[in-house]
Amino acid sequence: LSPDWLTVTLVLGGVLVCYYLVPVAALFLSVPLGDVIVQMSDPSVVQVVATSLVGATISTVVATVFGVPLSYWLSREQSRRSSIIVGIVVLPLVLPPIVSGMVLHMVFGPSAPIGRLAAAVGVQTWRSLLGVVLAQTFVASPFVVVTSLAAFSGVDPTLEAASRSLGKGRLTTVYRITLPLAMPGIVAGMALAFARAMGEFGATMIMAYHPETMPVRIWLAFSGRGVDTAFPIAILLVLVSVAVLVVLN
Amino acid sequence: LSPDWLTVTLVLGGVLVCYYLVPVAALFLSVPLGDVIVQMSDPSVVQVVATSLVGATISTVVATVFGVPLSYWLSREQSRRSSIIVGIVVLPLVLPPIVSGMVLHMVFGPSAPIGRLAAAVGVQTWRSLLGVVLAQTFVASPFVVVTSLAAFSGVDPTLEAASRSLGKGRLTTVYRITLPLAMPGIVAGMALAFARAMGEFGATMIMAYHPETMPVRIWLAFSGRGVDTAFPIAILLVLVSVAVLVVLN
Amino acid sequence: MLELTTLRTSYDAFDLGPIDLTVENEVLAVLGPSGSGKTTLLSTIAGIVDADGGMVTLNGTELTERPPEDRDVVLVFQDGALFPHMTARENINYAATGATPIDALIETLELTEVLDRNVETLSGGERQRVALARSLATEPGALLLDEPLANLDAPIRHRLRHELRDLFVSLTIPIVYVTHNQRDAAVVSDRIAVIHDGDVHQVDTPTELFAHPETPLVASFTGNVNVFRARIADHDRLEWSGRRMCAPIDGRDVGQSVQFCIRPEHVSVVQSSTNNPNVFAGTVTKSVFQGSSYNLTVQLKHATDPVRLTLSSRTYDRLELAEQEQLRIKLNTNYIHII
Amino acid sequence: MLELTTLRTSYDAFDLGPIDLTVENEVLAVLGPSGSGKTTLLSTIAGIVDADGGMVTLNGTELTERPPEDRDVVLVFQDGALFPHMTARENINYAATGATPIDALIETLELTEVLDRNVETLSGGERQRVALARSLATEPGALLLDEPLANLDAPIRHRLRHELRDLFVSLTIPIVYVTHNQRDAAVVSDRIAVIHDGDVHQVDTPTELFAHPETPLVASFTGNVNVFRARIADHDRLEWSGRRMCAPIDGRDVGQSVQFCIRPEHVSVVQSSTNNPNVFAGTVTKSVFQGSSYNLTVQLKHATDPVRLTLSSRTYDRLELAEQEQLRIKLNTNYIHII
Repeated sequence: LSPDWLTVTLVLGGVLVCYYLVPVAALFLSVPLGDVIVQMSDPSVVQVVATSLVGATISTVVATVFGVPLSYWLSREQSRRSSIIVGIVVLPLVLPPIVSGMVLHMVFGPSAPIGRLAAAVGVQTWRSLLGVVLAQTFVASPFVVVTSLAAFSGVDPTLEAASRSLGKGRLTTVYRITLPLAMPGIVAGMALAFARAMGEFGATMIMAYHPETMPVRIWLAFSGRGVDTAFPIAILLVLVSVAVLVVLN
Repeated sequence: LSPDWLTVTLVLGGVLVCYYLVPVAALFLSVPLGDVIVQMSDPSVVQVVATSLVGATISTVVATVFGVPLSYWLSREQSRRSSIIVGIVVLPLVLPPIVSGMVLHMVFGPSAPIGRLAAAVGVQTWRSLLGVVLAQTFVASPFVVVTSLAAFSGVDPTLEAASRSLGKGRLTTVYRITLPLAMPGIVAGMALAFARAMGEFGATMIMAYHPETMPVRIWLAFSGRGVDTAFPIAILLVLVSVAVLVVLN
Repeated sequence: MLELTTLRTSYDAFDLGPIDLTVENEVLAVLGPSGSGKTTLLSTIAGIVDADGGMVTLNGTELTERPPEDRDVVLVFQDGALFPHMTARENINYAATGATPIDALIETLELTEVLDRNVETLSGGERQRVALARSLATEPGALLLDEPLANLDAPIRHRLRHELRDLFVSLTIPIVYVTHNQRDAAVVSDRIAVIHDGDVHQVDTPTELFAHPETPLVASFTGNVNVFRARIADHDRLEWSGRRMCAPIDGRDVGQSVQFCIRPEHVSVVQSSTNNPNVFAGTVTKSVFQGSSYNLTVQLKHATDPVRLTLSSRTYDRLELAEQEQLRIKLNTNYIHII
Repeated sequence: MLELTTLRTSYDAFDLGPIDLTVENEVLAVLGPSGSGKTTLLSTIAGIVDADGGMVTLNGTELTERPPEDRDVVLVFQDGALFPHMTARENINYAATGATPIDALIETLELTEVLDRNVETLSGGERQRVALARSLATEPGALLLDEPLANLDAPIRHRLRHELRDLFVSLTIPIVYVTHNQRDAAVVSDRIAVIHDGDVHQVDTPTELFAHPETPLVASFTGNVNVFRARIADHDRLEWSGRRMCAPIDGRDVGQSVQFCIRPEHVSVVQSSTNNPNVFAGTVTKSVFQGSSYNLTVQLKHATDPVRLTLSSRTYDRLELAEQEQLRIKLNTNYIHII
């Protein structure tokens, strides 16, 4: 790097970093913290936060239970079949959330086969907490699979071979060697999935406009109703995101 | 893996994979392809697609120009300062898009300082193509930085040292050794950013409800106006996402 | 007793075998260059790589279809494969069956000091000793070692080589020790199997193998660099580039084309001019100091290929040799080996 | 001429130097165990690691503050550091200044066959030769090599070692060759610098260094494993565990405590019983075949520390030695070295 090149780099990069940082800082500087805390006790805000937290927690647990075994299998199976499955797992990550909501609506919506079937036995898969969970799981669970897959792949297969050569079966080996070594990655994946579920907006708008989650409430605030309630919710979401960043490091 | 464990794993994983795949397949099976092509010639659809493509292209170019030099610098600078900057870069990735839109609105909106300043010189930073680009860049550009950073970090610094020891300056070394080796990663980051920009919904809803982008149009279709136009747009978005997946492998 | 019967496998487009080997309660070194299939062989015996055919049996029990954990065979990996989230002690306890006196093992391998250290902080030699203790804690029926000394510095390598030999002698189980280092193989083993491109070329005691290689390949890989073409002249003589010399013909057919070899350290320099048919005149074309000895390349008058010889610095100093110097060398009949 | 003057640096919490070294148009081998600072030294000379103090000059030009590309010094990295997106030819052309006859270089290094191959497909030896050709294509003012033979198999290593020596002699520039292998150092270099923990312990010609180490550390690292404590008895004798023997005292003070060493290959076995003060009786406690020689450990009657000796298999066979056998050994006065 000649000095000029370094300068150009740092100026360009600096603009980008400011573009990320300034708006977020503006959020925290715009309202006195006291006001935000007062607004947080608004019962409708509490209800919205509760819906988001419960939904995101369920989604994360479902993603972990279904996803971690899959990612272990994917990490140890090196075949064309497994790389197709990885492609399918990554698909929801690159799919726009609004499209995710739309395709889910075509399966679980009021006029869709599964949606009608579920409604017939008294379970409503749209405009319900279940709808929220369905949307959040679709969008967030791939984070658990992809991050755990990377974590499992980072565990040297030689260590598993060594454990088995020492007389330990595959289950013991996975529990005592592979899982402990992959755990930081799995936790990171869960944190990412939780944050993604908390922030889910596009798919939720289509699948479950009600009960309101935090992002939906922010949108409603901006489209006219109770702008002030958007601030504590936005700050809460930023804090969850920052907490995830901290977990990731 | 005892056989039972493998079975449980494959059943759990299979459920998850089906949950990703079936809704997407449903989209393609629900409408005859002929109808979709007819709807695509609808001038309002063409307008929406054009807005999305132009916006996403500009955002990707901006992200590359500003982001790639930054990520090279980050990959070679190992300090507390650089790890804080990496944290700032990752922030928009974990921030819910609706919150991103909200914080951008606080800086570039009609009642915000920069928004008013720009409006005074005749540039509208909200409800405009510029607003779309601002939203998409905020949300999508970190993909370029993070992926390029990984790509640059994957280039052995020994190769750069070798090039310089062979008498080549830093600029020559970067252009002939580092960039060619990091190129696949940089292209992957650009593809991810483009796809993310195309699918951007939450931040765009707040910053630039008009001119309509493809995700906004899907939402409008679902909230009542012209449901049919949602299908070609959704299919187009899925195809863009799949194309990105192919580039990534 | 560990027996391999026509064992075959293919791994990463590399074909191993068929291999037949019997390992008694002894140390068998498997010696070969990198890429010769040594590690694949161990992995197949341990069950980490599946065999494509043939059989592995340990003390009469067939292991071929069993998973690694049911084979009673422990593989010590090249870098030790210690579990990084455990201390040295935890690594050893993980493997312990309960029946073994771990303490004695820890003492023998001088691990008392490092037991509670994170394994990432151990030196290369310490890692290898922990890996060995961990493996022996399972009281295995057979022990497989993959280049345990490969990444160690020369002085540690030298010490550990001798310690390993003593330890191996105290165990009475079949031990297979893979290495690409001929000195490691010679010091550590009772017998050596030379492997190349997935095939076993020769199995013999170290002294036999180094003195009497059966093929030019084994000769070159055991440092037997002087290999020449010759013809059987009569019942006790070899014709080499027109000169006849005494050699152990062992009843081969007269007129047959053969190759013979002699190790560089078995070629001696003679000072007096004699009529001995095994003494040849030549010129030193190159003389290289190697630390503890000198390597001489000698161009003989009668032959085209040069002869390499090694002299101790004591002998070298006494003879006052230098490049371009004339000299006479003797190929002692006892050390000539016909392939 | 490459000159290092009180050169100091710290890298990864490791302190190197201060180091003073002068390299004429010769090959200087830097010999030391891993972690001794060898690679850091090369990186500092090449400008890849910044010096904390001191100076590097090449033919009178100070380089210390210059970036690596302006030093006219080329570093050949341990694994070659070939550019993976280029063929062998492209790697060499990348470095070529235009002035050099690349073709001759390619021929000397026998690279014609591999020129258009992807460098990822080359063998270890081929990679090293491409890296060397690439470095020489810049017509450097000095050449630095970091363990170029470290990852090669023994036979290739042996060949390349001699080829390198020939190549180096044909270049008339300062060459610094880093290695942890004493044999590589002895074969390749004109002088050897022994480095340990970031400090230079001794710089000498190979023969001097191996015969006359200045410190016990240099002695042990050059395979001089017999180091004993003794006392100067008179002007030509050493008192060692109560016995007096002849030694090159070189005017040291009588009564002074010293250490003396003798290389294992310089200890000889004598058969007749004589009154020579340098002949000692003892018992063979261990005898190990090492491929081309035997290592004997002998417990002397009068001393506590055992003496190690190396015998060629020829001598060993003739003497018919075995473990627990009684024998007499002689420490030849000429080979005793007092530290």
